[in-house]
Amino acid sequence: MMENIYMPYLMRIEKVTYEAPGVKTFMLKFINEDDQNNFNFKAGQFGEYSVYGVGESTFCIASSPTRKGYIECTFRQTGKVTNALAGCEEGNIVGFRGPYGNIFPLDEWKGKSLLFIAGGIALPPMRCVIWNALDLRENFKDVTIIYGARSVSDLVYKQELQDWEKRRDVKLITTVDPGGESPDWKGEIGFVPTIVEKVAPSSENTIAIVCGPPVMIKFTFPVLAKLGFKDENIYTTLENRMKCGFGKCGRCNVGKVYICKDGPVFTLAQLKQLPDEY
Amino acid sequence: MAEFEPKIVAFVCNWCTYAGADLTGTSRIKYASNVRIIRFPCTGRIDYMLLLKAFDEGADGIIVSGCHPNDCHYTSGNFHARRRWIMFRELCDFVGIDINRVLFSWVSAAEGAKWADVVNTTVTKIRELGPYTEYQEVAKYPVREVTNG
Amino acid sequence: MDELRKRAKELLESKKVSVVIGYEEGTGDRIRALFVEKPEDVSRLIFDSRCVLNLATYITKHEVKAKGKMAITATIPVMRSIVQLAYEFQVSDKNLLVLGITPESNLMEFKDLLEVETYIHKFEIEINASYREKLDKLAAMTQAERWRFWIDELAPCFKCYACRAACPMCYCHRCTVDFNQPQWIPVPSHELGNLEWHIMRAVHLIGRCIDCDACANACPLAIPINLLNKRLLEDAKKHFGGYQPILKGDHLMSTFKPDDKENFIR
Amino acid sequence: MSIDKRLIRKESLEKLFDILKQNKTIFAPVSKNGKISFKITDSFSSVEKEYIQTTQSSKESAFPRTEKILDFIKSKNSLDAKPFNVLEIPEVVLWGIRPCDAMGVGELNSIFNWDSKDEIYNSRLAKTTVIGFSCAKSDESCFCTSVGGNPGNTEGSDILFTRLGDGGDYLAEIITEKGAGIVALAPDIFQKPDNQDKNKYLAEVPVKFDRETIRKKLDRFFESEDWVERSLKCIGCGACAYVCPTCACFDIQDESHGKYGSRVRCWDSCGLSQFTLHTSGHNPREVQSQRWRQRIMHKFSYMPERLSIYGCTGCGRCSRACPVDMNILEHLISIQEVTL
Repeated sequence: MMENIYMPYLMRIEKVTYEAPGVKTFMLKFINEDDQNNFNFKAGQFGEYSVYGVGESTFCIASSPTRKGYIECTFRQTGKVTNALAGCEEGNIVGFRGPYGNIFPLDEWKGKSLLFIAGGIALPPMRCVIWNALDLRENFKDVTIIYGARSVSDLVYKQELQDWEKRRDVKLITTVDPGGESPDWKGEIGFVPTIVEKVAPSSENTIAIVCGPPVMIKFTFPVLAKLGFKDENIYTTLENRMKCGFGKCGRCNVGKVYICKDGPVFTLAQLKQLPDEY
Repeated sequence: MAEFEPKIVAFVCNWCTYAGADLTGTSRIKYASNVRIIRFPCTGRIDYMLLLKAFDEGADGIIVSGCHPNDCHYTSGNFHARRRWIMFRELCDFVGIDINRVLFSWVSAAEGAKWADVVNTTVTKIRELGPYTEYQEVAKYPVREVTNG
Repeated sequence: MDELRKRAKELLESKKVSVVIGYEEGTGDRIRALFVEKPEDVSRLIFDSRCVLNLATYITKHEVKAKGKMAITATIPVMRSIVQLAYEFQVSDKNLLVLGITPESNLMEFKDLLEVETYIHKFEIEINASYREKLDKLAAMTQAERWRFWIDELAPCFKCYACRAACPMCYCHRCTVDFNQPQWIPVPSHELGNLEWHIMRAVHLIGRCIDCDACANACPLAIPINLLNKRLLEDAKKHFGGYQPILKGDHLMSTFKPDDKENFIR
Repeated sequence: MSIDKRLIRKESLEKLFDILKQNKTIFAPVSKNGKISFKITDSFSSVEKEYIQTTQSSKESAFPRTEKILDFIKSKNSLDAKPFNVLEIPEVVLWGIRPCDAMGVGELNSIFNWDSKDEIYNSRLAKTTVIGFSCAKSDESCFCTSVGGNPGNTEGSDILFTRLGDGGDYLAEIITEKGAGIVALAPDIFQKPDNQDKNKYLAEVPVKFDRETIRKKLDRFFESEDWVERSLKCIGCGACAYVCPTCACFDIQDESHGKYGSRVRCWDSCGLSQFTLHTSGHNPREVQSQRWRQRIMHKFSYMPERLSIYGCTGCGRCSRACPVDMNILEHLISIQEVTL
């Protein structure tokens, strides 16, 4: 018996966290207990979130698969659906279908050091991997996080940044664009690629995971190359407009590659094989 | 069956008709309660799409009202609006939208009694015309059934 | 035709223009748009009675504009579109040269758009007899009949937006129908979505449509959507004395007269 | 099953139609404003008989332009959503489709069953019986023989009729169990055949290109300037995609009326500029040449690579429907001839 693959799970908004101007995090719990018990996902995957009567929108699952019983998503209010989502309150019901797409191969990364580089609203897709790695901390060597945003108020997950800061097994470097600092800002000032170059993390036995706006990514890759990172050891996630999430609606392909099925996680080596269509 | 109560949407300008409707209230003039008033800065701001949307959402009749010619708070908003109404009304007529269900009027801030009269006559007229099922059938279409060819 | 080719060649050779937009033989017995950039390609240019495609739709297209100064083969409807586009600051003498084609199929070059304006004003925008007959027939129907007529006629529309794409006046980067905040018009093709889309299209063309029929010709399903525009042309004539595209001055819907007449406002 | 051949007298065609309409919904070619589309009809006289190709393809029977995927009732803190009930789908007979359309069923199948199976599409297809009619005529837009089809191709049809000469009787090839089911409904109509060879009654469609060659060339053609030049006249509408029997790209939209609403799936087209537009304003396919390239690459490179099937049946509809004469056949031939 086939099932309606477009049918979302009904989710109750358990908690709403204000992250930054226009950015919120929802903690979502399954209304149906069976759905919750049968639900599994891995770091890097995404889903379709919907406000009934408005539509669906695609973004990643921002919580770690090691934390069971709920999922979290972080979004910026930009389009029709994210605006409607932002209008939802705790207790409201929204839809979620997924998980879709491929994963960050955490199993393959065992025994290696991890370097996370994120910019702006791109921390959420990485937060999932970061927590996943931190919850399995003994599997990895050094964990370094470099995170930048336009200004201090644009930094998301402020509470978690503090938690990571305090941890001895995580090296956290936060930065804001020049002019975006507040009087009491203690972090770095400068664009992410510059800071990466300054911090100069070792590329030895290290995996770099880079997420951020296209400009940031564009300028970070050469820096990583200079530091000795091989293309196969640099990971990023791509995003494109999507409607279905499973390779039917025909939007997200970059050449032969469908971001929803073959992605969203790609290594730089894979990225270099793709035509310039993303 | 319960008697048909028309749903009327009134798009009015802030400076004249809205104030006029206010006066109707403060003067304790009684008038039909079927009307939902939506206030705009000026009749020039009343987009034609809003009229269609009102019908989509189940309005049986529409009132559009603002300042008398030469009385516009912004000098000429109502003159522009008048041109648009002339053309839009012709188009509505041409596509078969029942233009008897859309009433245009000038009601000034001093014409509390006229507002009551505009609403009352519209309600009476729409009551005679009955619910606008023709449009609502089409508007409910997406929800009603699957298209199949 | 030889004259046209000769002139096009001169213009390209002297680098007065970078591209000549004209017609060429298409597949089957169709004609299509041609963008000549090399003088040796001018022999592909043609003009005959099949050339009704409104080429003005290309002069606002980013990729064509980017080529530099354009010369365009323009029949009267195309010239009207050009003048209207110039009024709306989409083209100007700086980037466009008009190679006019008279109703007798003679080449007529214009020094500038002002001359084009003067020329087209010699011709009234007239709805032809067969369409007038259709309009009259619809006008004679009852309101309910007209409603049924349009719901039925618009039912096949699958919203490919060929009408919009073919219309020289529909150059907006983001059309109202593509806006989703608010979602003015439903995206899917169904009775309501189709009706609202076509009403919106017609309204946005009031005073701008020059009756070239590009929309109806482009419709793969032959829906007579140009009837809406034609009726509005007639109404503009009835209420405001009609209009012609102009380069400067007051435009039908961006102006008013204090004594505009109507008989329906209470 | 092996193909069973029968003969149908020309007078019996209407009788068969009338029997089928008793308990099935018939989609047949019907003309409106001179354009032929597949519509639900129960009148044999309204069905078009003389046509080379319909304006619209028959894909709507299994992939409607707008269809519900779920319904919901919404209030402040409660929500009731239920999937579209596929049992509501009627038994459908697709009458009078051309072999190229029937072949298109295979393409749509591959897309809608790529890893995850689309229940709604499959249910509609399961309830559809395809009655094809071979082509006795073709025009300059037809190129089925270049993409693996032919005017008498049985692929995708449950029954295929071939008219034995102008004004003659019909040869019926019963291809599937579903087709046999139709025969069982009207056994008297399907008579013993008289060993006629259908091939001599079929249209001649010359082979215009080799799709394998094109596929290989496309692998190295992505960056070509040819796309820009060829698509200069493309005005960016969706006509080609909407008339195509294999174009399956869609959009998902919510429609609501008060507290009731539905989520619907509706056609979309890669030719429209909004198709890939991000909310941020970034558009991976920003100009028309990229969109036209996507259309051809998808059909002749991506689909064969990912789904092992070509996305074109050579019906020629896109070329006929195009308001500005973007002719896919012409472009494919030129790609074949290009030296890389």
